[in-house]
Amino acid sequence: MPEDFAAIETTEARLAAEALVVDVDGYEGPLDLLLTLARGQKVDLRRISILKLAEQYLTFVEAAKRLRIELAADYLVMAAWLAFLKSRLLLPPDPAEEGPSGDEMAAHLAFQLERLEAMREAAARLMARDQLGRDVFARGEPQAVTRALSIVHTASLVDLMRAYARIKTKDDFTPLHLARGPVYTMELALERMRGMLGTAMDWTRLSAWLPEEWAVEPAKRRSATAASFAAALELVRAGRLELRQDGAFQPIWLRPAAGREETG
Amino acid sequence: MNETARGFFADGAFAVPPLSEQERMVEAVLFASRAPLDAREIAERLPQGCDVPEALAALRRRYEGRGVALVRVAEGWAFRTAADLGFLMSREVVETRKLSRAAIETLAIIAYHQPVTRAEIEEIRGVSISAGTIDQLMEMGWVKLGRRRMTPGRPMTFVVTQGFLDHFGLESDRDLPGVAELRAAGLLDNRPAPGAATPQAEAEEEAGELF
Amino acid sequence: MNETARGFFADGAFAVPPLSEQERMVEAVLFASRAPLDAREIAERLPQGCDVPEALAALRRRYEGRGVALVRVAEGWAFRTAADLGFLMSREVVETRKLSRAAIETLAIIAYHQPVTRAEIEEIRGVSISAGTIDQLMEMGWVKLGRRRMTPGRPMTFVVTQGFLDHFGLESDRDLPGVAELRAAGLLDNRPAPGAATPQAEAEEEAGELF
Repeated sequence: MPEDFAAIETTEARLAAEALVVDVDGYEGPLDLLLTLARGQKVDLRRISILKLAEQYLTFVEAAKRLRIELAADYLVMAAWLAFLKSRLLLPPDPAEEGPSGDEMAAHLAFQLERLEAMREAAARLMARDQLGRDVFARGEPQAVTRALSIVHTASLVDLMRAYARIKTKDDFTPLHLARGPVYTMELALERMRGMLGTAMDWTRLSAWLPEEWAVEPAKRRSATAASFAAALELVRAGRLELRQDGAFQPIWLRPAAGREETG
Repeated sequence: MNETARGFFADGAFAVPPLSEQERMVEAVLFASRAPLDAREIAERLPQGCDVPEALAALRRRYEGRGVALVRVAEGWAFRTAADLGFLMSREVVETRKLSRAAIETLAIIAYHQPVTRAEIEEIRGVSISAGTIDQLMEMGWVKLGRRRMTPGRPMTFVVTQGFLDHFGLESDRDLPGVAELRAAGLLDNRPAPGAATPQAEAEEEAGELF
Repeated sequence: MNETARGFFADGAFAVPPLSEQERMVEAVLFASRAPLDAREIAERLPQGCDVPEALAALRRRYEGRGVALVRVAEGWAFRTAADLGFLMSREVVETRKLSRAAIETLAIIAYHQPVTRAEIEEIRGVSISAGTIDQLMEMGWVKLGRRRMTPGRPMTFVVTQGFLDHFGLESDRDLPGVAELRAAGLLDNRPAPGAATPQAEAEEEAGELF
């Protein structure tokens, strides 16, 4: 194995390769590795020897394989591509051959390396700038802008018509239920009249026994009158009330049954 | 870093910056601070030996008559908008909102049935109307009071205004499409529209009106 | 209210305040805001007829060499502490999450190559972008989506934001350090690999696949 490393041209590259062998994970992919190797050539990236670079990379991959270090697929793809590039660079160009020349491919790789290097430098310069919140500061206590909010409500004619349509069609869609008119039940009348028995002394017209809120509107008055009359009959049956009517369609008079005990 | 700053830092940590520089420093510190700072707190941030009261006085004079002023706030110092420019700190924001369902229905009933009493509107809608609904329509200038109804209690009636007709692009209230036309336009066939209003929102709206 | 202010408000809403007064107003409005405001936003808050660019120019001159400076950020303007006084504000330093090398490089590539697609960023860095890198930059408010590229697949592009320019004290993306030299050296070109399908051919190929 040492003899393989001896093949590496310079000590520098060898050291770089060794470093790489132990720390492949430290490199973000083959391009990153190539850039590191290229920097080892200590020349302007535009005058880099791609051939030398390819050899360095292939040596690295070879060494890594022997050390049984797992290499990600893209490292191997790059190795294959560089081997191909190397053959193109070394062999005299074959005019019959299709595709880009070795020089074109090499130029593009050099461009990629230079561009990556340039972006790394740009990133470093960017991060070295004065940064807001670190070197430069905004007003610490900004004054809130109070907003006087005025709300304008609006509606269109279609909204208006839809609304009216909705009201007009509401009945069509409500589930069927029997409309129940205002009904004063006999139970209610009975309860009310039992309560009044103590205070009423003499003959009083049935209409005076009706609750006030049921005495005005005709429909309600009818309901309350009927319920109260039925209740009165019930109370008469119980012996608690006396009832008289002087003739057909004459007023009905009621009074508590004096001195008579409830017989049940 | 400007020349002055470089100068006194190069000279060593104990060189006191000139007063004009101290003033700049107080200016920057107060500007960036999240709360007013008193003289002691300012001094703690400045290089040693600075005359903070002097720098504050100079800074205060410099901002006299400017758009912001260096003012005393409780025990501390802070920059504040000049009192006469306070009006710049409020912004009028006009927001357009859709009329609520209760309001648009009430408006529609008034438009189609005018003059109409409150009780009649409630009868047609089937729910009671909250006090704010008619007020809102009147405030918007779309509804006004009509004549009192010559019935017991002499209830007020409501009618729509010229402003209402203008807004909805109607020549007169007779131009309102009739129910037959609404049906022809497909507006009456709209089932109580899913999507028009979520049942949840509707329920809440009506509940709000009822109670 | 000072005399000048009283004067022009008493004269009616349409009197344009004198330039010195406009400058005060712009000063007040910008001092109160943490984020940069552009000329239109400032004009909206000032009385009608104000010459905001003129007032801004006068204001910028007035603050030259002071502890705070009026700086331009893309279309906006903001007051910021002078860069040489940053050391005084150690208590105001906002601790930010440290960016990974990948994130910093990705940010630089987006800034210098914008609008740029994810594939292009990967091509430049030679590795795929790990999930979360661009998200992080977007979360920090430094990167946002640009227009879709009008090529097959209509890939999204990324651009830097005003917040990015504000953070790094750049007036515009033309002020990125070394951008002119990089452009002149052709290092910002999108140069396809030789032998790789031309974008046109690729487009046709992909289109064929799609339809």
